[in-house]
Amino acid sequence: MTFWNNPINFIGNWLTGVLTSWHMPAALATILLYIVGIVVMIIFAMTLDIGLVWVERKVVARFQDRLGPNRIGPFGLIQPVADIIKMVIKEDITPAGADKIVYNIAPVLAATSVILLWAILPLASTIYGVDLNVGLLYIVAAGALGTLAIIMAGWSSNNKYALLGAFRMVSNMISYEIPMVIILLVPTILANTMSVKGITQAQSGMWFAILSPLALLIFLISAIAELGRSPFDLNEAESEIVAGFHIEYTGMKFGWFYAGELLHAFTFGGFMAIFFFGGYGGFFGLEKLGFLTWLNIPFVQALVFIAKAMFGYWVIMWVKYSVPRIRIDHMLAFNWKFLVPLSLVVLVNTAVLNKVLITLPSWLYVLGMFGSNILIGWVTIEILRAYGRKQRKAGEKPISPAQPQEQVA
Amino acid sequence: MTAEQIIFLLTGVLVLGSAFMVVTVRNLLHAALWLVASLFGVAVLYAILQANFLAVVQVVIYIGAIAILFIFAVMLTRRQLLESGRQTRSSWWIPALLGLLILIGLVSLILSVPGLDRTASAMPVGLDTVQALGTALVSPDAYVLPFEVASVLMLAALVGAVYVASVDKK
Amino acid sequence: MTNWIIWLLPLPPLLAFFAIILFTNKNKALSHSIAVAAAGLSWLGSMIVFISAVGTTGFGKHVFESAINWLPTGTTWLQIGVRVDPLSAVVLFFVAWTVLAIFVYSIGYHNFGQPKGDHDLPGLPPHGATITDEGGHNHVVPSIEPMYARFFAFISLFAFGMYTLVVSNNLLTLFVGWEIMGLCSYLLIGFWFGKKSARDAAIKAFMTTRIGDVFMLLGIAFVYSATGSLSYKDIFQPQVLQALAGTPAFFGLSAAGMIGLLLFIGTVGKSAQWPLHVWLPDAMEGPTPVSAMIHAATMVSAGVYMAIRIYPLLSLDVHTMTVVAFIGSFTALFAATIAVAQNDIKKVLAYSTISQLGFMIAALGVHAYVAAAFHLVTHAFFKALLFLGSGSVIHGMEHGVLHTGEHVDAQDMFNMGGLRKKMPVTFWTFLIGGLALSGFPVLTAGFWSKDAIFAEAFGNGYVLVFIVLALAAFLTAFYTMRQITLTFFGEARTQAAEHASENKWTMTLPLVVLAIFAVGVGWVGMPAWFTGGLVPDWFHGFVGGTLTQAPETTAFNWIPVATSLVVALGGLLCGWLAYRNVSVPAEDRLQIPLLKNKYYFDEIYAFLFVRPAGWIAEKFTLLYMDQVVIDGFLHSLARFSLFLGHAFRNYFDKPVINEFIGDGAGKTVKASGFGLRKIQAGRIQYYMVVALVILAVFAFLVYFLKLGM
Amino acid sequence: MSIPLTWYLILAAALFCIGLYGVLSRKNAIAILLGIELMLNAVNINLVAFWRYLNPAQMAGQAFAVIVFAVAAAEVAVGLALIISVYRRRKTVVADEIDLMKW
Repeated sequence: MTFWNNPINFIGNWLTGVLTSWHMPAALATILLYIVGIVVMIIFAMTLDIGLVWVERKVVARFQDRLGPNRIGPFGLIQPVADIIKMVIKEDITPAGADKIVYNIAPVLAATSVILLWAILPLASTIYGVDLNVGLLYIVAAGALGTLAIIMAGWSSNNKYALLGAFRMVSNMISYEIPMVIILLVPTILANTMSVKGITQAQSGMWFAILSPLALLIFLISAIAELGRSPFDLNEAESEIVAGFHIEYTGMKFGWFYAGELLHAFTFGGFMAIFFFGGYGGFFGLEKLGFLTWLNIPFVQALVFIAKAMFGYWVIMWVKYSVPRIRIDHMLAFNWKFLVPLSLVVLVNTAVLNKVLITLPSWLYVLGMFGSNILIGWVTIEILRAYGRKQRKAGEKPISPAQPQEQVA
Repeated sequence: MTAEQIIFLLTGVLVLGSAFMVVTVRNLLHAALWLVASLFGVAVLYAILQANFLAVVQVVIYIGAIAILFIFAVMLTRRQLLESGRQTRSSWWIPALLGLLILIGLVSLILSVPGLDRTASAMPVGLDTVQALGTALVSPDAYVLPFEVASVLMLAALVGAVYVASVDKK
Repeated sequence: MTNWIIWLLPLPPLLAFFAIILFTNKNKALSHSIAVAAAGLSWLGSMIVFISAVGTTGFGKHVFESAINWLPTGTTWLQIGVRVDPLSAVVLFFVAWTVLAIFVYSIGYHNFGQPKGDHDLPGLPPHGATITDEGGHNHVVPSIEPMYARFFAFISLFAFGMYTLVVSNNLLTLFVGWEIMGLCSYLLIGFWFGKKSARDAAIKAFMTTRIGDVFMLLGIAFVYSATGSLSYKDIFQPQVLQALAGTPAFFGLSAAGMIGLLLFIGTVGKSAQWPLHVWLPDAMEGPTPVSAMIHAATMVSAGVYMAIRIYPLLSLDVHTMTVVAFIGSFTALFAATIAVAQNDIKKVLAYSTISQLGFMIAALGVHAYVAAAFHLVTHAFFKALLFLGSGSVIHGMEHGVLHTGEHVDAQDMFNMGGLRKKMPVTFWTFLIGGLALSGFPVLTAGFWSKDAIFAEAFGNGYVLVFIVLALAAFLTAFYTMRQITLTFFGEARTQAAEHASENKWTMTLPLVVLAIFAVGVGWVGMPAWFTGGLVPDWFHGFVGGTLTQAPETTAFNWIPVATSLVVALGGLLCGWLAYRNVSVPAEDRLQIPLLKNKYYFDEIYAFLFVRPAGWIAEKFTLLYMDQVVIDGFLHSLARFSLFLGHAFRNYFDKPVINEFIGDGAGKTVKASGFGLRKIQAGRIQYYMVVALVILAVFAFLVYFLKLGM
Repeated sequence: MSIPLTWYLILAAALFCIGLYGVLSRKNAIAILLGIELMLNAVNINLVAFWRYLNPAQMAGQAFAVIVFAVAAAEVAVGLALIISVYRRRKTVVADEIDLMKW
């Protein structure tokens, strides 16, 4: 076992050795090392987060035909540090009538709920926090904590806009959690496990994005809704309720929300990479070839993973800066009347075909899976088209639930 | 005292302390949040018991759904939230006494049964609890019937809740 | 393979019945297509079965038979199945042909392709329709039957019954087919239910045959209780027959004789033998294809078929055989005398049918097994031909009636005359049928079958039967010639007859086909003395194989041959001479009231059975039994009940139930409710405290005090 | 696995009694439901603990815990719907004041 093959265990063993040589009880040493590991992971995530601020600002600038930060440091790379300094030195306001404790816990909880996700995020085959056998549910559970954080913030601010924003956010998140949970079962069925790492490994042959493109699409939509990003950003809709649940937050407390959101988006990009693009692995078996074995080095894998996650993050940003906000009733109708049934269809399709086609040669299996998804997608679009035609005929403004989906696609 | 025992005790204090706060604090929203803390502690207990699935589901259902529902309900009825008045009945000592009596009875019962102070044996090697639970829930010679009944109950509750809470259009 | 076909034989007509009744009854063309196609399918199957039966050597020993378990009877099963042996093969042959011919004929008879009638109503014969041609002239032409599809449904069901009966291997399914045909005959005789006479005839036919059927069912039950089986194979085993013959039953008859007699009564009803013959002439109220179907080809044949079928049983008891021979020969003569005096063309044929069936029964009674079967086959063909021919005549006459507007009875022979020229095909075919019926020597089938009966009767020593049958045969030839002369020769006696016309091919084609058989079928049974052994008597060898011991051929004797020649030719000649110049009924010297009125049998039955039954119903049952005895009993019962009711009410219900239990319970509940309502505080937590306290107390008692352990 | 089963049982019993106290002493109907949730969780702790300590290969305890989850969710959904419905009509969520059917 060398550092290059298994860095985490290498360091862990080394530190355990050091601590026990200091006559520290083994149990205490274990706990201490857990804490150290958690801290290291948080620091890594947060550092990445700082980078994300820069990425976000740069990308949005390009989308809006601007240059973005370019004054501080090369390409404006130091800009995030300046941002942090600005936030920290701003006045920290707690509004009158606010529920102080809850008000202060909320931003921490919001950021925590995101960082919790990193515990199961495998950066490489040997670099990961924990390989839970219920990893997928864990993601949902962490999302639940995020919901709680937002409702706490909204409630404790003692502000009508904040409360409205919180209500919207919660209805949004709880609704879109359902298609997300359903669609997460598709990788589960395909990989036969709920472990995140297991799903990654199961895609060494073929990405699930190819086996089930519709699942990818639904996951992307519900992830964006879960993040509360545009076009599902009505929880903080600046033009109506100013800033929604974090209207009263200033300084670094706002910063936590902001950082949490960015990191959350990136993390979901990472999960998209894991569930559908093979995560740190997934080179269609090429890594087994002699001259490509360097792809299996953990640090290379981590770089690959971050690249894939960044792609997912970029897609989410792309959507955010291209699509306008939609009305809340449209959003809920789209979820309940379209996304949930569609995801159920996709799930049933996957479950049945996976059993039926598993005996076939693998190229037929892949073709069958992909073809069935395309077929379902085509039928769905035809149904939506017919529905839209009917709406237009009825002389009303077409309330097509397909709009956001088509734009996303 | 092993690390595990320490963690258990800390979690136990969290669970019981939060539970106590749930039943005593005046602000109902705080009570709901304390409930979240208590139930989170229970999830940790499940994790210690190596019931990973239940631990995660506990968080998803109780914190992600039930607690949120409570907070919603509290917010929707807050005009009547008697934050200033008494939240407990005047004769609160009767339930307290009753609870204490029952606690004493239960504890003495638990302590009097032999063999309950056992410690757990190691988990059987190769047992995937999630898979085993899933199989048990849908296999006909195990719990598929209760499972299906529970799902029908959920459906009935869904429809019933929507119907009861919906506003009359009249 | 053949067994499969036999199983499937009855099915097409049944399917056709349901298809027409349920789905296609609005579409006339489709309905008759389905019916004819079904009949054709069954015909095809029957032919295949028949040919493979003929091709099997020693077919009598190697019959086609298969059976399935059907009804569990304790530890054993009642089996039903199909069986085609030589007897049923020949029956199947003529049934298939005649049924198909009648189906096709019906299309024409019911005026398919003609316009709808002006005033036609369902349940009445069509009255004709008025059409206007290019020149502006109005013509009255025949109109299509209003219940066209229904007719085909009924005859399909009828065909199903007949096929079922023929291919059965047991008495039960035979009886089922029998009864299905009974129902269909009721429906078809009463097809024009708008006519009172048709309604009455239908009821009469149904009730009369019912008498026979009840006895037959008794016979079947007797067979089952005596042998434990209903299939021919089991019943006709020699040891079973021996046992039956040895078992005494009632009235000095053996069990075999008793069963035979009971079953034979069924035949008497179905085949219209005296004294149950009265329904058949009235049944002429139905459409003519029905008459042909019921009275020639199938239903009445079914009775004789059954009698032939049970011949092994019948022949065991000499008394039964005497009864059979007596009824057969008596009916033959008796019906022939009536037929002489009838003016209705179909009535003549009806009585002729009764008479000919009597021939067969009589033949059976004199142990002429093969001759009976032979006459059954030949008769089926030529009588079907005659009926269809008479229908053709009537149809042609109706055409004339419609054309001229003259109000004459289209069925009365005295209104006809000279139709020879107008309807040549009908004439020639009818002539062939008539000659066959009379037994015109050598050429026709009727000669050979009748000659076989005479020969057997004489040869077996039944001289009396022989003489009676000879007389009947003479009369047969006489009235046949009378009919032909009145109908076809001479000059037209009415305008309608003047304008009668030949019918469409759908009606004439079946006539031609049947005419060929009426001549040709006899040749398969030519006796050895005629052919000099050049051609073996195929029919005798084939059908005779049905019996365990094949019957011997009777030795040649000049007397019966000469007799049959004399009666046939003499009867024909007398008929021609007597009716050559007759043109009105008054000139007919044989219009004797006794014969004209059928020996007053209807009146006798009305006096003996119908009116007494009515009297008993009205006077005795209604006035005395019902109103006095039964009502009286019921009234006293009611009074007693009333008394009991009062007693209960006053001495039990009011004081005990109402006061004590009813009101008392109410009061108690009310009082306890008042007392207990303090507990129902409407506060859930209060409830819970109470529940918990009680639970705690019980837990304490159970656990610490070890109660209940 | 050094924790005795007794610890879990006593913890569950204590949680149950606290929940019971909450159910019996609170006036607000929502608070009563909160107490019920605590009691249900106490039951679940027992189920899972017995599963782990008696026979982990036999999934009865976990299966029942899952069903308790379902029942709890259903109960909260219907209960809160009822409370909100009552609140809409009677403007109260105090359990003792919901006494329309009382004598």
